Amino acid sequence: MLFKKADAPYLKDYSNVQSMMLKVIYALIPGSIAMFWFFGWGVLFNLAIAISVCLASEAMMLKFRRRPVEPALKDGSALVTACLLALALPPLAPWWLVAIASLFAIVVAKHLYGGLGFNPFNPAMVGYVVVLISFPREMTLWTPPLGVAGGWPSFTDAVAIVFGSGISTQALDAITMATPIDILKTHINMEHDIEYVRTHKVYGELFGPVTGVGWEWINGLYLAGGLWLIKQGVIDKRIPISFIISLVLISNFLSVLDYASYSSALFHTLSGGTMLAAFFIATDPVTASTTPRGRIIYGAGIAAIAYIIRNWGGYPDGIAFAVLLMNMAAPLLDQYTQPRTFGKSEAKS
Amino acid sequence: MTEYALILLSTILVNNFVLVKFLGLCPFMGVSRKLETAMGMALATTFVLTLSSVLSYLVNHYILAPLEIEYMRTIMFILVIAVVVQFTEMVVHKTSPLLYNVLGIFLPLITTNCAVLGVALLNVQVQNNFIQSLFYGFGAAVGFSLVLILFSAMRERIAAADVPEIFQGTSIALITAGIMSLAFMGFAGLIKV
Amino acid sequence: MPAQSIKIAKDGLWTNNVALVQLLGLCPLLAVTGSFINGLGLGIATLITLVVSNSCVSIIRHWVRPEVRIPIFVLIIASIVTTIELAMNAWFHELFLTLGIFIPLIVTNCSIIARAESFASKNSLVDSTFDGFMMGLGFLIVLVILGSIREIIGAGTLFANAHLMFGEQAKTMLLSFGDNYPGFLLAILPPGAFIGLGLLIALKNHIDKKLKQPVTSTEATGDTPSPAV
Amino acid sequence: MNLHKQVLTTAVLLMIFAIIGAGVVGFTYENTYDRIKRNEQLTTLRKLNTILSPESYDNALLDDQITLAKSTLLGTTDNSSAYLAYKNEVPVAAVLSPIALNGYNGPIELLVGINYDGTLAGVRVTKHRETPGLGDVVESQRSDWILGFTGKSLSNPAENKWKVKRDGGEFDQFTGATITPRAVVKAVHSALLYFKKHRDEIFKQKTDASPVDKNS
Amino acid sequence: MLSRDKTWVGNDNGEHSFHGGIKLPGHKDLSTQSPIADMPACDVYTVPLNQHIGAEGEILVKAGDHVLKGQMLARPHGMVSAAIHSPVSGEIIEISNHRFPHPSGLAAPCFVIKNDHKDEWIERNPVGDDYAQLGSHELRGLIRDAGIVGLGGAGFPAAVKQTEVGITTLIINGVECEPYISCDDMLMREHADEIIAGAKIIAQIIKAENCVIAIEDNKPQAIDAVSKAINDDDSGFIELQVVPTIYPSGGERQLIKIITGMEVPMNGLPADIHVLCHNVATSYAIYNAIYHAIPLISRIVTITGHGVQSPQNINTAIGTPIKDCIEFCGGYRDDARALIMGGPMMGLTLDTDELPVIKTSNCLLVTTPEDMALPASKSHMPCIRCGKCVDVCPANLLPQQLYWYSADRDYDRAINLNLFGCIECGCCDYVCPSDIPLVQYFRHAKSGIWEQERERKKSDIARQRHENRQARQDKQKQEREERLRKKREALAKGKDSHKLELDKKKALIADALARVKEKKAKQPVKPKNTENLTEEQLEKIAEADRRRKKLKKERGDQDAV
Amino acid sequence: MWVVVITLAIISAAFGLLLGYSAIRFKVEGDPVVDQIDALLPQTQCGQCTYAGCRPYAEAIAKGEADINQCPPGGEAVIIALADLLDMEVKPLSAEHGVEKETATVVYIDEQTCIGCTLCIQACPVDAILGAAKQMHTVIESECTGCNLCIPPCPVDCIYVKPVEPTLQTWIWEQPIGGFAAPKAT
Ligand SMILES: Cc1cc2nc3c(=O)[nH]c(=O)nc-3n(C[C@H](O)[C@H](O)[C@H](O)COP(=O)(O)O)c2cc1C
Ligand SMILES: Cc1cc2nc3c(=O)[nH]c(=O)nc-3n(C[C@H](O)[C@H](O)[C@H](O)COP(=O)(O)O)c2cc1C
Ligand SMILES: Cc1cc2nc3c(=O)[nH]c(=O)nc-3n(C[C@H](O)[C@H](O)[C@H](O)COP(=O)(O)O)c2cc1C
Ligand SMILES: Cc1cc2nc3c(=O)[nH]c(=O)nc-3n(C[C@H](O)[C@H](O)[C@H](O)CO)c2cc1C
Ligand code: SF4
Ligand code: SF4
Ligand code: SF4
Ligand code: SF4
Ligand code: FES
Repeated sequence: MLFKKADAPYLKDYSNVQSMMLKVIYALIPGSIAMFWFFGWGVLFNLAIAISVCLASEAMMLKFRRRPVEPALKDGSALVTACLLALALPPLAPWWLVAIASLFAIVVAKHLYGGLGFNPFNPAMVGYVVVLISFPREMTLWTPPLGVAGGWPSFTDAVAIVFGSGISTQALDAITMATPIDILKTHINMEHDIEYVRTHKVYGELFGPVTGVGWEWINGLYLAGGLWLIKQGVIDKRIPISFIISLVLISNFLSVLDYASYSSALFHTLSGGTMLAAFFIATDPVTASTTPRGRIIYGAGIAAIAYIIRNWGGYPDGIAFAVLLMNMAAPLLDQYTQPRTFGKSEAKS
Repeated sequence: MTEYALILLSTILVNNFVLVKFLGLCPFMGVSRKLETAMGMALATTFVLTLSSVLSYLVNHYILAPLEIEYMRTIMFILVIAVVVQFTEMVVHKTSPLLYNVLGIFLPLITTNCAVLGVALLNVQVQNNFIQSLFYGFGAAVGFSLVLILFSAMRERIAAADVPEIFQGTSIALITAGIMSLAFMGFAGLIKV
Repeated sequence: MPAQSIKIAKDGLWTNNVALVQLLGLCPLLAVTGSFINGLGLGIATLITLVVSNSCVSIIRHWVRPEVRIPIFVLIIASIVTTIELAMNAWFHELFLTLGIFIPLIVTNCSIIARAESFASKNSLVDSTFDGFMMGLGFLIVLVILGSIREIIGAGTLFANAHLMFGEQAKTMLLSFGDNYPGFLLAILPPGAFIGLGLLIALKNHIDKKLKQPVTSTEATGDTPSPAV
Repeated sequence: MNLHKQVLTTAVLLMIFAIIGAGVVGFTYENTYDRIKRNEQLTTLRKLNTILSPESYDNALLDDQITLAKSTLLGTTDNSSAYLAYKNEVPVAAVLSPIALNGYNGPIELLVGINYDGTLAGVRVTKHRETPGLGDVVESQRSDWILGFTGKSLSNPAENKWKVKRDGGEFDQFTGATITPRAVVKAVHSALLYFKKHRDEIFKQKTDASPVDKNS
Repeated sequence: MLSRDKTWVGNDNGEHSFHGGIKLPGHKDLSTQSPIADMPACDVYTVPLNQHIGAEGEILVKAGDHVLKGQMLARPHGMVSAAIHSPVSGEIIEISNHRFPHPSGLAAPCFVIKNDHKDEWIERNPVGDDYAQLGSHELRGLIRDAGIVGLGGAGFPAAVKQTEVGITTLIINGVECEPYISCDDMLMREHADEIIAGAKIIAQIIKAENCVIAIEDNKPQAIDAVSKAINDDDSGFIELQVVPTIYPSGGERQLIKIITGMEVPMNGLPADIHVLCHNVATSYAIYNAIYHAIPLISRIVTITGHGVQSPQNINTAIGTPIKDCIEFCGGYRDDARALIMGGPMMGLTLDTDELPVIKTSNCLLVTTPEDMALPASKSHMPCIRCGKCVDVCPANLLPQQLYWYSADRDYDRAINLNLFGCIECGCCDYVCPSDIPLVQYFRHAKSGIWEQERERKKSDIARQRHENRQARQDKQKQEREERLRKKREALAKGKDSHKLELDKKKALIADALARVKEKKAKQPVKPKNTENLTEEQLEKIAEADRRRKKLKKERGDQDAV
Repeated sequence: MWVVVITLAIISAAFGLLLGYSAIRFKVEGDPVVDQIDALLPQTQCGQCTYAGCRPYAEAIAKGEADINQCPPGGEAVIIALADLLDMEVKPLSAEHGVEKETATVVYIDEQTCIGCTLCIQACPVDAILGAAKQMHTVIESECTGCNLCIPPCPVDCIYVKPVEPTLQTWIWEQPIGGFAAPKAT
């Protein structure tokens, strides 16, 4: 008989942080395969670079902070950050850009705040935004998806673009293209309507029946992964649901008002990073609001801001900014959306 | 109507005084440790900022311009602001100790908030009329209050975080402000004027 | 006397540095430090203002009444700044253009009125003037360091536009770090300013910590706890 | 009585400092006034001289400033100003200030110098909000792209080549940023059209050119 | 009051009428295979004086006294307090500090009684069915004198809860939601009639209009027994309500919500909404007190877990060593790891089994790794703010926020987040993926807040005393000055006597000092109360001594100069 | 130039009158901050802060003459509370004023040695010692703040320090470790 001492309760359920993070990775797999299918080798390069830099910098920071390295590396949070960052970056981004974004994500956004659990801002999105504002040119290096304008570059070309600098502007111009959301916005700001873009001889090819070629697949698969995560109890359903519903409501309202210059709700939900954001990024538990009502507002807020920036702002897809802006609001939301405690009258203290 | 809405949108988000225009940073850093105090500061600043925006318009329009002594702008504005602030403080202190408890200690600090002089000078620079000045000042104040309150809520959370020792305190607060300003860059280009 | 001066100097340059410790005067500090030369220009302007305002306030310290103390200080500072502004516009016009709105805003640079209030209004003329100089110098150094760092990282150059201050021959001072440097824009944009200053402060904390470590350990061994009397 | 005295001292105190402050500032102002005026003019002139070489004209450019009414070709919604250059009283060139409306982040303000014969003397961007690092390559400090306009005219290149390469024209675009150059090219082209249409009017205005209020 | 029609159906969707809660594996079969066994008498019993919430009782006996079974050893002292009785006849060996099952592990006064194995009862006068003739006040007095405290866990004196303040509903709590524990289950199976009788007594005391016995749906035999007893009972105002198995539906507040749909105010008591809740064992104990005049000297304890050879429920006297109880159940198995008093969710690990069973010991759980893995190390991962804890918290709190501020000792904020609404059920802890001992943080924060409160009170008193003293001194000073002035005046006339007196005084003091020194030299002063000090504390005292010496030397030097 | 001087003179004179008048009209006395500060201090009255007691120290803080980190009995908790009240940065206890006690202490008087000189009574700031002249003295433990001021005056050295033992009522649950792996700098 040992007479071990411990603190009640002694029963624990099976969940742990590591398995949550791993499940997030599993759920990302179908969507990322689709991305690879449509956008080519660059996606894999991004993943490889981001993962290695993220893990290395995580280990380095833990060492500097004199914290145990192994358990923290094993928890898988840096891996999730790396994957999400890599999937958000354009497939032909040069290697150093991916590395800088990863470094910022892990070193500044995560570890300066104390590592897992303490960071107020979504690390992956901080990394993304830092390179977006610093290197806007490189951030537009999206390849046309499979089946459009010659599709994605060959392996050797991709290596040349990502790892070397030896490619001319002309050649680069030939194999890169903006994303559909971006193109639509810029043209609508030039007072062209959606129809014009969709039938345009250069850009028209990029569009499928609903949204950009390939994007509906990618988003659909992320959606599937996300639903699985909800089922597994890894993410809370409130954020994605309020995010998607708000986005649909806003975009539907405007597109009904002015069909010619506002895309349909379906376009918005299946374009760009919508589903990735809804299920994987906005749901980052550490940086989101944690109260039930707070989460609903949080999701809706991201949708609204993302939509505004997508349509009228200066940057292509507003999701990263929207996430960071709502991260900013999360502590305040938590403070003011405290649920009514059992036995307390509704009046706020 | 849209004009005023745009002024508000622009001053609150797109050209946020604190995060984009770099005005009013000292109180932003100095009184954001606690949410309650930040709210007091926000309230006080909103009052003074709006008032001084309007007053500076009047001073500029009815004293400086007719006498052609625009180069005295800074001196006149700051004098008016200092006096208004001092006066408000005294009145509040006497008449409403409760309000003074909330606002009092911040009022003197506001004289040296460059957002206040900044808004007065910018008003003249962009040639706002009276109503525009009012909105401009108010919008700037709301923008200031918004980020101040958000920032202080974040700082309260970060205060309990396991921040590496050398980054504790103002250092991590500045970095947080940096990331906030990064996020606010997302609003850039919303208003194409 | 020298002890007092040393303390003032140490305070201004390090222990109580306006920018790194008191966190005052942040607006110009962050807004104009996109390059070395901007930082230097504003630093000098602030330094001059601080010295002059501190001495003026010290001179008149016995005459002001509490209810008009702030308006009078502000008036003095504003006059000085406007004078400097006019002078700068006349003799360093281009620099004046780049520093823009921040010259008149020196008036509300909180560090100046803070120094007037907390030091100059309580100390002798000599001390106050020296304090103004040291505080200003501390501020200037931070401005210059931050400006240089941001310029190097953000644009890959150093001393760009030096001619604005030092005349045409200064164009040769320009250092450039590789023509292909893509420019890390973050550093010259607003977020970079905040983060840069945050890192500088962390660096200062680090140095302080390093400096303190051996000191405290000797203290601990050398000093017995004082009796509880 | 004592109270009255206290109030009065306060007032007098503040007044004394105000007088001293105002005196110093007023004095400085009066002694720097001329220098500052000259500085400001020099600044404008220097900018114009990057477009028109100082040898090519002999009039006081700043004095020959005229006001143009708003025009869609110039992209202006209000009066804009233009400077006229003469050599030996013969018109040499005009510098217009058109606005390119379709910039990525808003209007781009330009200075376009056009020789009397309709060729471009030079183009500069004076104000824009394009994305740093992307659209801002149109600034002369950032790249030479804008210098490429010098010498071009309505017929050189041909009308249908006044476009960026991506649209089948002759002007380079930048990778990832086609909007900005497209807007600039379009604005310069329109300015040439405007000049062609209004050239004679412009140069006629010289005589009744009204001095322009600096502050407006 | 009672929402009878709202018979609340729990289903697998986790739908239930209070927020949160978790489903736990029951493990109750382990100890329900055999009927309740009687624990044989042992030789020595240790009965702690303080086994309940409230003040310690007033001791009535002294060491060496002979006591009878059921004799009162301590009587309630003050409003909230409980009597203690001797579980056996025998001799009080000592009344001294001993450890007993308490989270602090501190020792507290206990009666140590040597059993004379005669089993001599003190004289008893059972009331029996005549209780119906007694008034509430008398009945409460009987219950109070029987030392009955709540047996559901908290040990709050039952009589205090039963004050008549317009209570309309009595709830008898047979839910027993914690895994492993089965004492209430077995009690209901075997003594349903007595429980009903007890409930009727309570109902009479508080003049209740309704009485509900609540049982979780995982105890079919208990349900059968109780419903049979209810049918047999002719009063007809007692009803049975089966509630779904969800932890912690047995918590008073949660159960009241389930049954009545009302919420007990956070800072209030069930009485505020006209409800009283008692555990079935409390009801049984009250029955015994009224019908048989048996005070609370024994209780049913579940001995269970895979770490004990033959798990079962035993009826054992208060004060029985736990070790003996375990031995009675066949002793430990080899892979036993921990001994828990109470259930796996709210129980307390004991670091020895040489402690007595007390009134609130409902269960002794001996775990093996098969039952549960106690954390290997004390460290845990940081909170990732996943919000799982929010979803399960039956008090609808934000455990993650409470944790954040409790860990940072930002007590004001924790209080604002209603830290004191936490019932320490452990649901949040159970689901937390980072394995944070949340409840422990909350307990620490709560006791820290109380500590702060005590300190504040203490400092207020100190301030008051200091101010009083100063006022007094000021007054004295004035008086002294007055006197001095007078004296001076007198002195001016003729001075001598005063000085003489002073010299005399000095001499006296010197004398005393010399005497003391002499004494000291002979036998160094032995400081008292310095046993049991830790090294550190000793070191501190020694340091203070040193300091004092040094100081004195300095002073001496000064004097010499 | 004269325009400027005159305008400014007029305006500032007007402002001066306004402020001068309101300074009298809206005069306020008293400072509630001192009470608030005093309420946070431990009231040990030990004087380690170099002031004559807690209240004088509170007054000094309110005036900005004393720093908030000079009270060793209050230790970190008081510093944090003061920083919170005054919106200042938390700083470590100033070493020159002493160190924070790890456990609370009180004193007791060795009854055999005490000669009843009353010197300790005079030293105790909170009247925690009972006894009359020439009789044995006792410390009322519940009132003793542990300031140790009574120790030096005792001529026969019979006052000793002892730690306050926790009881079932005053005992505190242990704080778990982990998560916040490095305890926050004090
Ligand atoms: C952050 C960001 C900023 C941009 N800024 C500009 C800009 O200032 N000017 C511009 O022409 N295009 C800018 N673009 C690019 C446009 O969105 C669009 O991709 C491009 O102009 C279309 O050009 P393409 O036809 O070469 O694909 C920006 C893109 C991003 C992602
Ligand atoms: C400090 C304290 C005071 C209480 N005071 C009363 C009271 O005055 N009246 C009452 O009926 N119950 C009182 N109770 C009893 C509670 O309502 C509750 O029944 C008891 O704590 C057992 O509940 P538990 O096991 O769920 O914790 C009190 C309990 C505590 C802990
Ligand atoms: C989380 C929690 C679970 C509880 N579970 C039970 C239970 O299953 N059965 C029970 O009788 N009391 C349980 N209690 C105690 C009750 O809240 C309450 O104190 C008791 O029923 C009052 O009866 P008593 O005064 O007779 O002890 C629980 C308390 C808490 C806080
Ligand atoms: C559901 C889920 C979503 C996550 N989303 C993100 C994310 O968007 N960005 C990121 O950097 N890390 C994400 N993480 C990983 C981890 O929570 C994150 O790195 C923390 O913010 C680090 O403290 C996610 C983890 C989970 C479980
Ligand atoms: S369950 Fe644990 S990790 Fe999740 S929010 Fe709650 S305390 Fe944090
Ligand atoms: S222990 Fe407290 S906080 Fe945790 S679930 Fe239970 S009531 Fe909620
Ligand atoms: S040190 Fe603290 S306890 Fe002692 S007198 Fe000063 S304030 Fe009071
Ligand atoms: S008895 Fe001694 S230690 Fe206790 S309060 Fe009085 S003087 Fe201080
Ligand atoms: S410099 Fe202090 S507020 Fe701007």
